[in-house]
Amino acid sequence: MRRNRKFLYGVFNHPDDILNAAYSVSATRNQILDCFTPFAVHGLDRAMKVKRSRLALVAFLMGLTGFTLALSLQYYTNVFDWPMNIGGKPAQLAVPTFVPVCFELTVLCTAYGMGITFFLRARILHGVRETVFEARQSDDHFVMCFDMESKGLNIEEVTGLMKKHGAFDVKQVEMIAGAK
Amino acid sequence: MNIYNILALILLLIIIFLLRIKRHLTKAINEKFPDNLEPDWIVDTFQPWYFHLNKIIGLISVTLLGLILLGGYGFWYSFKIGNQQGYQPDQPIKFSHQQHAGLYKMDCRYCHSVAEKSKNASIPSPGTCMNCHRYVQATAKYNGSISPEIKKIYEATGWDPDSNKYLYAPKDLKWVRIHNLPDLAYFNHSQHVKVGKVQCQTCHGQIQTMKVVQQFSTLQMGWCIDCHRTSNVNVEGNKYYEEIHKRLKKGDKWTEEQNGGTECGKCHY
Amino acid sequence: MYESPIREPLVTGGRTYHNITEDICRPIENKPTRAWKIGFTLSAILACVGVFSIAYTSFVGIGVWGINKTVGWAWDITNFVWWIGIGHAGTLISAILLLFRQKWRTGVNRSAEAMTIFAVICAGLFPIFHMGRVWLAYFVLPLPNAFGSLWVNFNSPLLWDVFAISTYFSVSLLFWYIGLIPDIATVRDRAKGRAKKIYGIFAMGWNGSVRNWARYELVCLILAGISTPLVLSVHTIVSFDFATSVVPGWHTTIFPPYFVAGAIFSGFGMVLTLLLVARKVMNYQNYITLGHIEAMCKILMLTGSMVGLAYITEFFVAWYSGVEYEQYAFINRATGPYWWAYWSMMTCNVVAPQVFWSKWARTTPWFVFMLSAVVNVGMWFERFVIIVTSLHRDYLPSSWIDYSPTITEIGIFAGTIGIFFTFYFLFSKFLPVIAIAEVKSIMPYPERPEKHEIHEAVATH
Amino acid sequence: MSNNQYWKGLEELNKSPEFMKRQSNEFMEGIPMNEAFNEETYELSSTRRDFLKYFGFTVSSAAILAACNKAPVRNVIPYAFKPAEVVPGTANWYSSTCNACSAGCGTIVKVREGRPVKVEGNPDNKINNGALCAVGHAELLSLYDKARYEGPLKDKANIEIGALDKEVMASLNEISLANEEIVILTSTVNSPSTRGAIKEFINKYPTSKHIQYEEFSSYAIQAANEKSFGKLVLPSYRFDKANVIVSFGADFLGTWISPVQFTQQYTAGRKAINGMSRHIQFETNLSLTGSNADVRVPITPSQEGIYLLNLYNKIASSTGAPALAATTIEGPVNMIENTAKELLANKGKSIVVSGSNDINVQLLVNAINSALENIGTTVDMTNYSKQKMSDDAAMEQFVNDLSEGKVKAVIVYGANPSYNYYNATKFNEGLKKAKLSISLATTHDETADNCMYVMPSHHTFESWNDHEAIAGQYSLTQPTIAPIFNTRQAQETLLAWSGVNTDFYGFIKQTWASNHSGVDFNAVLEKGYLAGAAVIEDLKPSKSIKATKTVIATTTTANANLDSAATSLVKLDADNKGKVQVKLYEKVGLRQGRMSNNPWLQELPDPISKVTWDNYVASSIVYASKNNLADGNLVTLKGGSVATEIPFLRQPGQANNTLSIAVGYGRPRYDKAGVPIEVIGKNVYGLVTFVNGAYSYISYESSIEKASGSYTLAQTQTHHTLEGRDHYRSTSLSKYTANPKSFQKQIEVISLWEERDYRGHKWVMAVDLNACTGCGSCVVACNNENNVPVVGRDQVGRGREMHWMRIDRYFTFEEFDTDGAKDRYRSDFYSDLKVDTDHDGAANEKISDEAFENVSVGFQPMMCQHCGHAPCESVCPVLATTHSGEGLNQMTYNRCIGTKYCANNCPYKVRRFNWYRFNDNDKFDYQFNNDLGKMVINPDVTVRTRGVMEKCSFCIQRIQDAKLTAKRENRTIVDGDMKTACQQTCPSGAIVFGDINDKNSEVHKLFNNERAYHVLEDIGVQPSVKYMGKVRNTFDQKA
Repeated sequence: MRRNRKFLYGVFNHPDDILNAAYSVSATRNQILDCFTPFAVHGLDRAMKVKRSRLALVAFLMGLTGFTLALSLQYYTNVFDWPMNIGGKPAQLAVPTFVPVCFELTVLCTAYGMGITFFLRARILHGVRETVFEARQSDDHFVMCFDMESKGLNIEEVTGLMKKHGAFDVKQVEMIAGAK
Repeated sequence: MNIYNILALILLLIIIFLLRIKRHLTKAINEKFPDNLEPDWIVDTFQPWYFHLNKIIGLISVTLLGLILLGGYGFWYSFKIGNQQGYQPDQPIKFSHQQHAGLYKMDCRYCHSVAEKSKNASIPSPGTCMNCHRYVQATAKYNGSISPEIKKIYEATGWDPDSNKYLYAPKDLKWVRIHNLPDLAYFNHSQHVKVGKVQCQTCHGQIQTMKVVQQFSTLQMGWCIDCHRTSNVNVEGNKYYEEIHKRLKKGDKWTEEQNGGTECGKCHY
Repeated sequence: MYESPIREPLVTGGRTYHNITEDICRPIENKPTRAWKIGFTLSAILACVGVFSIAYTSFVGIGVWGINKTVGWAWDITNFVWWIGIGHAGTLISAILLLFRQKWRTGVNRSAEAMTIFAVICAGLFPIFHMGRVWLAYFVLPLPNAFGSLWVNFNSPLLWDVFAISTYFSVSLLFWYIGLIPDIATVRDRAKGRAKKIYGIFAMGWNGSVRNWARYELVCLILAGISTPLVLSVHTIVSFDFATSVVPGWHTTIFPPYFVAGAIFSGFGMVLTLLLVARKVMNYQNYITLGHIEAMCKILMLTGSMVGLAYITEFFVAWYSGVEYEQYAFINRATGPYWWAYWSMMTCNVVAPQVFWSKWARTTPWFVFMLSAVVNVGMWFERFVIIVTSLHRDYLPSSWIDYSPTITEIGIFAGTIGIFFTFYFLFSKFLPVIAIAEVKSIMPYPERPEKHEIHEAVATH
Repeated sequence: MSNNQYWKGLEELNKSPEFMKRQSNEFMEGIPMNEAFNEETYELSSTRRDFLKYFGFTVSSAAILAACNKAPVRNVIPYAFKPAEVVPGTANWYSSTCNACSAGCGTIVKVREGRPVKVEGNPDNKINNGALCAVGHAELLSLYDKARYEGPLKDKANIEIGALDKEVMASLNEISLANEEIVILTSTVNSPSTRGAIKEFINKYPTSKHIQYEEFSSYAIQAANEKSFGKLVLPSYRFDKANVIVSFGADFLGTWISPVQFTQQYTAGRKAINGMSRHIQFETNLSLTGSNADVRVPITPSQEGIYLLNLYNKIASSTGAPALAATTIEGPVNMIENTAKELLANKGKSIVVSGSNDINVQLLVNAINSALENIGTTVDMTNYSKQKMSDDAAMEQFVNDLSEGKVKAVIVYGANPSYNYYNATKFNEGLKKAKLSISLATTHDETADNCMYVMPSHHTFESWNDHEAIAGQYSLTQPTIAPIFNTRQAQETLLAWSGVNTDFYGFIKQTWASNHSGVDFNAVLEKGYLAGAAVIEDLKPSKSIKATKTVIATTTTANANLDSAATSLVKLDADNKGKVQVKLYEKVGLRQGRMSNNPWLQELPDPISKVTWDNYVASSIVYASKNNLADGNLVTLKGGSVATEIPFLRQPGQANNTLSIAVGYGRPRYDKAGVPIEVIGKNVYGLVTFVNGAYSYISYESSIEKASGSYTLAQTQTHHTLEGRDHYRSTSLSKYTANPKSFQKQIEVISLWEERDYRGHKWVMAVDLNACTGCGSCVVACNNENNVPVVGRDQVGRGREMHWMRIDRYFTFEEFDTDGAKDRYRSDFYSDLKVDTDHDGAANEKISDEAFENVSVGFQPMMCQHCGHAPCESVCPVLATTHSGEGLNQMTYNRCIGTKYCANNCPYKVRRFNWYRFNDNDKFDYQFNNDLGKMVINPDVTVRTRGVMEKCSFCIQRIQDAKLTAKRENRTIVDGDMKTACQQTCPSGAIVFGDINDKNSEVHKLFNNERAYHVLEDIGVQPSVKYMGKVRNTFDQKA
């Protein structure tokens, strides 16, 4: 469903400003749609009451998968399917020799499992249109944005709060989500 | 149980696993954030490549997909490389195994006599054919004249049917080899035919029904190995195997594999 | 947010956020400089030499190298281990230092990670092309096949290498790329026309949303967490190639930590070599400060001393073991036909870094540059000493023989250096050499801009 | 290039009506060659494995490229009529006789589909009892030599045989009628039928003379025997019956007269430690024999006479005979005293031999043997030897006559004076003066180049012949392949020119019918050997001496001759004292150089110096440092008709102030088109002199001078000492008797896992270092059996020889100790002459240059040890090398990707890597690069492609074959069914292979021998090969 939406956004030029603004806005009934910053402004997510990511769990489960995969691969090939006499060693679940590959595959699956989940979850994908309100939001500007269609958004209140905390510009814009 | 089943099983398990993770996560999110702040509008920003960004990505994606498919196909196809199963070339003489081995019930080893002594089964010399075809000329079929195929034997041996003598110089008879193993594999007929008492048909198929011989088995290593894993060593009546069996103290079932039949050095040296 | 009254600031020169963006994006947005063009051409030519040498080897046979019946590995595996070692610094800086909250790493981690990836590419060439039948290299993969499902040997350290190197390369690439995404987005937002589209593809729609920043930081942290044991495991496994064998001089339990320390040592050597040049050429003195250099020099000194300790421990263990083959191997290293390699190694790796006790040495860029080059040479010799001098005098004296490289081997080595620098030049031209977002997050907060500046910014917008 | 060219004659034969008649002849098996070589290319025509395995990998890769279900068409052409005895895919064996030298060893030839692929010793022949030397093996390759003549030539242009016959016979008739001299110049001819053929020729042309010429002659022995005993014969020596063997420069284990026979006799007396013989060697250069001696005294050539005189005087003083005039010796005097004491204590059970071709020396040797009552016991003149029958004086006379134009026609067969006569120019000029000169050579040689006609003879493998190598013992040669080229056997040629209208096969039958009435010719042919039962019994190497021997007394004139001999020997030494004395010797591989285009022999390392593909000047270390010469320097050698530049090598064991140079080099190598491309080594036959009625291989008038430049000699071993390690264990007899357990080391075997047990077969090998003489026969046998490629000088120089089997040679000093203390001498005198520190911190002990004259030599055959805990197997990433249930370490070439990791991890360094494609590669233009040479390939073994590792397989193809035969014959395997190629050929029986699980097997007994130990047992790889330590029967008190 692609349609134009109307957004209200304020532009800051200092991380502390947007941080304070976020705290103030969150204290009201208004919901911040999102903030866009050029770098990770620590505390902003807390200020906006964004939930904690569960990627760590994914990473753990992926790692477990990788480990199982590696162990079963090695066991199946070297013990079950075609055991061979290699240097007189018995063909069995040889823990020391299986460790390196198990470890490597665990890491590989963890990294890629988590990475791909991250891309999917964060919608960082080819074909995703970037949401750019300000060209310098990836440079030195900090943008706080509100969905004007959401119920209960008090435009004057948030505009005031943002200006109070140092937003040098507050604008309204109508666009297909993101593109300018 | 073959490997692909196991791989499929593992993949299935992973999928189930992932689905469970997803459900779990969704549930967790919904529980913790009943008033979900995750804005759904961002979904709208996802516009698949084909009507948004540019054609390059499309091109790249199609190419990648194509490459993956091609690679997969190539991988599966690679199993067939060198596999000439069903190879059925034309031979210089239209010799019918169906007639000789099937109809007349001739023993294979009458012509392929060295199969019990040598690694080759060998193609019989035309001289062997002459043992019968000096007299058998199939004239009835050809209105009194000698069968053109039998004539080719006469040419190859230099036989003159009129004077019943070898008058001419023999000519080369170029049979087309059907069963080809790569040079790196050693195979010995006598081990299988004489010692192992394997029927010719086990590997060569129902040769007595073939008018024109074709390759029955894949002759690939996997095919050899499968047989060696399942067939038992024929211990009885062979003093060599009896001695080794006694030494190895294996149970009643003593497969070729347990006798070292899947070791590399059995065929590759 | 990294403001401490005691420490030196990590970004100097009173830069603002916008200054940083400008500084770092400048080489990308401007036309390539003359120095870049010359450098790139030279390294591309060198890379071609390498490609030719590799092709020659593959077509004619490994016989074009100088190795023989006794010395089966020489320059090939020496170079492999050397490159892998160099690669380790990148992961170390981005992973271990991240875990240790060493904020100064942000100035150098991007190029160090890039270096990792290029070094692993160079390293990976050697185990592949040292194969006698390289066209059958796929045999090392555990693929089901028509040969009755013949698998691979999981007892072999070389197979562990296959897994370790490929995992290391993949994970490093992922880590590097995830780190790059916000910066590519910055470049994208500044660019126009086709460049904007291309960078847009690689930025994958990154918009700097707070939620994504939160996930991003978590992903980076976890990646750092798993990369740390990974980087240790990779060189451990590389050292297993030697440690699990029976060759005197190889068969040593000290190898894993010894190799890892050596790897970090050589990696930092290479990072310094590269960054000192980049800093000068690209005017990054404000981001790669003397503080950075000094910190890395300290690491060099530490790891150099660690390998020195390892060298001495090896001798002790050989003496203490009472195994005559082992003892001979070590006496031969120091006094045999390749004594010069051993003493070059000792001088470059153990003695030379000790000058970093002096602050002057640590803070004089040209001096550090020279020493970092010396360290690279020394670490190459370390691998050469371990591989060649151990092999050429092993158990039965009847097989003892000497080794000398051929022009082809030298060509391949030079070629990998060319490949490495070609990649590096391309990287420095097309991607931000310093992690923009990360630097911004650790720099002292800039003064609030004056009002008119803001208006100016709005006006230009 | 057409593949047909060699088979042209054959094909015609195949199709001719004559074929029908002769098809049952056993030497017609050449026919199935058609199967492989038809007019199409290899790829299309070869029958996969049976032929041309060399492209094992290329075909399969081509098939992969084709990657379709349509097979590349491969044709098979069966025999038109299959000879009854040919079973395609299996081998036939034919008995024959080796013709590589004139020792007359019996052989059996393995024939696969009509082509000989391997030669082995004939166990029924009592001269060699199944063993064969390196040269005998390599003779097979000379059959497939590109340098062979492909048809008769007149003035180097092709000619038909009939036309040649007509022209030659006309010319011979003319010369004969004019009463002008005709000479048939041959090497030793001990074949009764060949002598008969020559006699027929002489009957037809009565002005003919038969002269036998050997380039390395033993004429002086015969001449001295005539003087001493009135018998112009070469005695049969019996080293097995001697308790004390004293040799003055006779290399009887390596090159002298009949080395295989002598090696067997020698080791028969030494394998049993109790009562082993003592071997004392006085010699100039370190020969193979000297390196095996218990006591070795380096002497200059001129001192040989003085030492013999002193020895004679010591012996004479105890027997009461008058002493001879002699100067005192300057060396270790007590050596002579000890030797004399030993000899006198073993009267009739000792032997003194000399390799010198000086009649005076041989007279002294005769006198000593006579005084020791050895004539008739260890020196047998009744069943005398016909293994060397040359006449130096006659040859010298002939060359003089030739150059004076007295000889009008020369027929050369088996001799090559243009190459090996010391004054070749004189011979060549003389040859030009003859009206008719014909060569009957098989392979291109220098003399044939100077002859008007060349009527090439069949190769031995294509010929019929008979032999009487030792009087009363006969053997036969039979063809095992149809003639490859348009050639005719020399004897047949002579018969044709004599007008005898029979082929040589018929002629032999006639000869045998008249000489051996009542003997079934075919039965002899099957066995290959004929001798009376008593003779056979007697020939078995054994210590017992029959009392019935007739003792021949020395004649009175001989005693009178002794005085003059003594005088001249004293004078010889006095004249040449202080001069650099040059000794010429034969190499174990190349001998006189008759098969110099044989890559197997060229690449066989010299047992002592380990140099391949070259000859060189060797000197003592002292001489080298005095004259500032280093290994690989080029020196200018001048003397006789020689003036050349030749590489220099320091050789421990060489007597000081002497040089030694091998003959047999300086001949060209031929490429795949049969064109000479390079000259290998330098020809030094020009240093030979004619002294006192015999050829002398000592030059007193030669000199060397350092030239500019250097040359890398390709050595397979460049480090020569044991470094104090104990992988080669040796001790002296007295120490061994005192402590027989001294070879054992107490090793506690710890295993980290559950051990595998090998309860079926477990193949193991035992190598007796006491028996091994280091001759290298096993190396060539292995090369042949396993298709080991030849890599050439350059690659050997880079340390890349491919031999699966090598013989490590170590120089040690006489400080044998296996109990605890290592021998203290550690030295690498090639990189640093001085000694480095002892590893347990003992003081530096320096070895003087002089000490290198007295080195002891240890030989250790080294092949894959088939370790139970094989380090190579664990490290292969792709499972290309694995262990079999029968304890074999298996190498799977088609799985190998060539990481070389296994070779690095092999403690024995026995793995060999294919650095290049060694077949069909013009860079390696040896037998695998041409169609003819490839005939020698063993069809049961894969020819390896480039990039794969290979190594000794314990001849797994033979193991499999033996097992299959047992299965087919419904019986169990008997010990000895299965012999590896190296074991089969070993003249000293040093190698024993078998199943350790067979409690009755020989190898099982040997493994429990108290001398048996594993090499590098302390590193825990559990090898399957055990070595039995060397015991040296040294004098207890040092000289």
